[in-house]
Amino acid sequence: MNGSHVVAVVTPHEVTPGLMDALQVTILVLVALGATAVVLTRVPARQAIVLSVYGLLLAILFLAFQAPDVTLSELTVGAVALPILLLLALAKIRSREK
Amino acid sequence: MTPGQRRWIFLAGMAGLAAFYLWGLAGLPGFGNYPGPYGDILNRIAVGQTRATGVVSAINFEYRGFDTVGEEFILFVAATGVATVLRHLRGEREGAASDEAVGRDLPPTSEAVKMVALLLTGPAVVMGWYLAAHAQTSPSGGFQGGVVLATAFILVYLAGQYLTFRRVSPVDVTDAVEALGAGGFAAVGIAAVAMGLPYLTNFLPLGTTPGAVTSSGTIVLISLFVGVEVAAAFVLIVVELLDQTLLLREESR
Amino acid sequence: MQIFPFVVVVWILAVGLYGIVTSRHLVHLIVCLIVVQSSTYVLLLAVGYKTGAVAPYFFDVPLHTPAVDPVVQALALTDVVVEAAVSALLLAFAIQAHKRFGTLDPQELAQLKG
Amino acid sequence: MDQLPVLAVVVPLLAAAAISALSKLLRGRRRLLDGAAIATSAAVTVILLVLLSRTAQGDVVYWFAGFRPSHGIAIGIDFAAGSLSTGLAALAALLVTAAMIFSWRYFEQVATYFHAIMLVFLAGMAGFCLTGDIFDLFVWFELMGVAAYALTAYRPEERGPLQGALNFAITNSIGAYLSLSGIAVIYGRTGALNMAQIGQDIGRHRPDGPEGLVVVAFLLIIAGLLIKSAIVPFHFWLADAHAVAPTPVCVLFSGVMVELGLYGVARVYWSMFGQALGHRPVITSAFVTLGLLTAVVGALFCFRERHLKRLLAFSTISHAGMFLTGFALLTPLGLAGAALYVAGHALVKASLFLCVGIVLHRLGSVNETALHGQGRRLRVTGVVFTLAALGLSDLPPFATFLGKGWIEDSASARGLTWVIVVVFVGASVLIGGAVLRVAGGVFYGLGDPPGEAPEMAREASEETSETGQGRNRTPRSMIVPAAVLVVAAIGLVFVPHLGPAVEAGAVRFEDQAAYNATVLSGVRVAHPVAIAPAQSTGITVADVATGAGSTLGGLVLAFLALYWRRLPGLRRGFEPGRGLARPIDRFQSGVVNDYVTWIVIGLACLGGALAFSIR
Repeated sequence: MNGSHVVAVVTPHEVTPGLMDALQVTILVLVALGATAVVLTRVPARQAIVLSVYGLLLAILFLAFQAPDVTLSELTVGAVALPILLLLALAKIRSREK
Repeated sequence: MTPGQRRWIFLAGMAGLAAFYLWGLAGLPGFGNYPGPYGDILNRIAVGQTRATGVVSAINFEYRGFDTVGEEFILFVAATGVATVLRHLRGEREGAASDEAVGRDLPPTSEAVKMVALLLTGPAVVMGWYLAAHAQTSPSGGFQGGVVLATAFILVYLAGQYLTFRRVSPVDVTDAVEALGAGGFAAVGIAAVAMGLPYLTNFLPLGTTPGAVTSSGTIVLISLFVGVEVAAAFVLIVVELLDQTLLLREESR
Repeated sequence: MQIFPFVVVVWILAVGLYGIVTSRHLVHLIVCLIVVQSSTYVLLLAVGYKTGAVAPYFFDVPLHTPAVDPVVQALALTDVVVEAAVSALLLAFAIQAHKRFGTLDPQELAQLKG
Repeated sequence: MDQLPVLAVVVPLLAAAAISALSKLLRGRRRLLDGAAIATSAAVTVILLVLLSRTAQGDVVYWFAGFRPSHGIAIGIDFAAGSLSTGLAALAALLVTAAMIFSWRYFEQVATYFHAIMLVFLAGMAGFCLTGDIFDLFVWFELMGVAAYALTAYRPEERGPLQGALNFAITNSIGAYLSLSGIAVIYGRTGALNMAQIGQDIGRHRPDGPEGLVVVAFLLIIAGLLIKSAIVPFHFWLADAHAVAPTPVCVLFSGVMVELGLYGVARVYWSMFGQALGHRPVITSAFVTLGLLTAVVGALFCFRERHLKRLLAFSTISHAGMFLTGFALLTPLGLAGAALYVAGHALVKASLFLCVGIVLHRLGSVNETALHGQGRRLRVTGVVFTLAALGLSDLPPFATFLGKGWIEDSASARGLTWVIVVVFVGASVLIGGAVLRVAGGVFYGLGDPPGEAPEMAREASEETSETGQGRNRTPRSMIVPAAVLVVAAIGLVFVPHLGPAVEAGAVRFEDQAAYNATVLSGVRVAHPVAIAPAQSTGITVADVATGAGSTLGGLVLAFLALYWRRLPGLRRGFEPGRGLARPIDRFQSGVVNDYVTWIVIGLACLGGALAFSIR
């Protein structure tokens, strides 16, 4: 899993500029929709899952912005660690509600 | 304000703020036209100066290393804050007998989950360490490595090996390790001061081959310290969040 | 394409703030705060992007290949750590508030204050 | 090579890590670690004072890892320690030391974490003051913030409301993200993060005025700082946070943290945006308006309050407005006055909070009504509190009167003398009236207990002691710091050459060209150019008169408040300040959603005003 392979996948030498543009626009639209979905999901436990998907979308966007480093940390933090923390916190809260 | 009033007042204000913000953003050179010079200069000189092929890591751990010192302590202080808030909570709860039944009905972890989690532990440790040790070459570094390393510990928990978990990460030791990770980074910087150099100067030999594992002097060292700090901080936070459940599960066995 | 990413940035900020203002649950509110912060990552990476440039890694591409700005990426990394730290701390506060008052609705909490 | 700037930040960080690592090992010897923490903070104070003595000839610039700028382009992070920034950092270190000495006996079962977090907080404040890099500023700002959130919620025996900490953390985090957005915007335009370099880049002459982008970046960056400095309408979190935070922590929140936010505004303006925005009159009018509004609102709420910690918090808001006014005049004397006022205010306000801490320690309450006459036993505390209260109402020779006097003198340069003098004196009379009323009522049992606002009584009675109940005497470690701080507030005025030195520091702070040359080319500019003609820093009759007048007004007001019901010929049912109860409930609702709404509204209005008048 050497990160530089990840880079190679999207180096512009292999992707034509027009395709890159279209890719970025698509992901940007998805990210905007994802953010809206996260906010509008009012049930916290479900929201944690939507947040995880949003983190994934952001990670893809950052890859398209040529930022593999940030992609990796967004994946580990935004898509995995934060949703886990949220679910743990919710579990703790719910255990008390019973 | 009632929620309804608040919503409309907010929407009016936000419309103004958004227009104002966009007016400013329209003055940027436009997407895809980063004007430089900061990033371009670093892209040009970083590899030669630091022997690191990953410029982002070179910035995080060298050119703007002092930001990272602050960032590590943000994590340190947040983990400490979580620990104080939640430990205090636990102290209060110990007296409350009525709460004790809470964790009993937690479903036991299924065997399959235990199996998968255990199988993943090894790779997670290896990968976390790898990421932390390769800051200078690839898109990785102490931060990402630390989080992955922390997940290894969490996997142990998922496997239901609570006693192992206790042994692997007694909270007291995690505290100390976290402090050492954050302090170690700051201390690497101080070592330069002791030699009469500016703080955080890269005083170790850089090696000759850009991108080799032992290249880039203090970058690797700092990255490892960051990895330790981040892993410990995350484990600490998760343990504090889990602890109540864990104690109860242990009792119900 | 010149301004579109920045429109998305403003949208994410506005949506996140809307969520905070209308939130009736502290955990939901904290997640909206995460959304607000995510607008800063997108902004940072968008201002440092160069069309047709590679990622700032010179492991397998020759030096002097045009690369995107590495500085904003370093800043975004710092930002991600800050996000994780602040969210964890806020969640701990929320748990404690719930323990004390049995509710996570900001309005009910304020009423309890008196 | 001068290593002092970096030591001021790294020493407390290392000490915090060491204390945290050793805390389990030395569990039985808690005092050892407490002592080490106090020693560290005292050492940082000394380091910063030595550094301060070296800044008279220009900023001490420090480049991390030795990456000096070449051809005016910075590739590393710098610290640029000027007189005002170092002085403020030294003040922060002094207050941290005092607060930690105070808490020696204050917390019964304090874990060492308290000291570790306090030291990190100190490091964050020092880094924030000294840095010359805008993103680094954000990092220390966040560190300061996170440490402050953790300290607010730190309260072993707390039973009171916790949402003060949540409101504080949420509003300030939003502010920090707005600041970061502003930093990204200006970076996208200039490709630089060093403040001097950015200032030079955007400051190049443009015939049609500054770009919209510059105005937007300026407002976004200062948004977080204005929220931190509790300027109306971004101030709501402050009183809530003060009501929850342990008293020694309140000392730091009121004494320096709020002021650091304003320092940040001044720093960002004078090293980045000043030239580009061209020091237009609209800047002065916009920020003077905000400042005076804040001064009035804070003072009114302060007078109405019965909860002692919230009362002092509202007085801080009012003072923050006055400091902002001093900065907004854009004159050397105005800034110098604000700086001296900050120092004097920090000393007396810290002393007041420490006295309230003693009251809470001994009497177990912070409710003015419940405490009426209860403080008679605390004779020394009563004297210190009264002295500090007089200092807060700007009685000469406390440093506060001189700082305020300079701002008022300087207002003539902008033709605002009357407005500013009237508002300043009015605010000081209200604040002085409130604290002197407390002094007379609580410590000397004068007059009648103030009328009870029921909702406040409930809240204040929930406030239980942070320490064990029923103490019979005040420990010396509590009263000595309070007394020393009050004496220091008087002593400050008698420091030789104080006026010229502070004004010289302000002139240097406001000379953007000299700052650029010092940071980017390493040139020491011996004679910085004043932005406006320097004015006299002597003590004028007017300074003494307004200061003494404020105190006199405060005394009269306090007397009226205490003896209101015994005065003949007045409407019995009427209580002064009762009319404020509804607006307080309406605005200070404690609902974080409201606070965020106000932030958005405030920013939209400020943005609109700047956009339409500058472009």
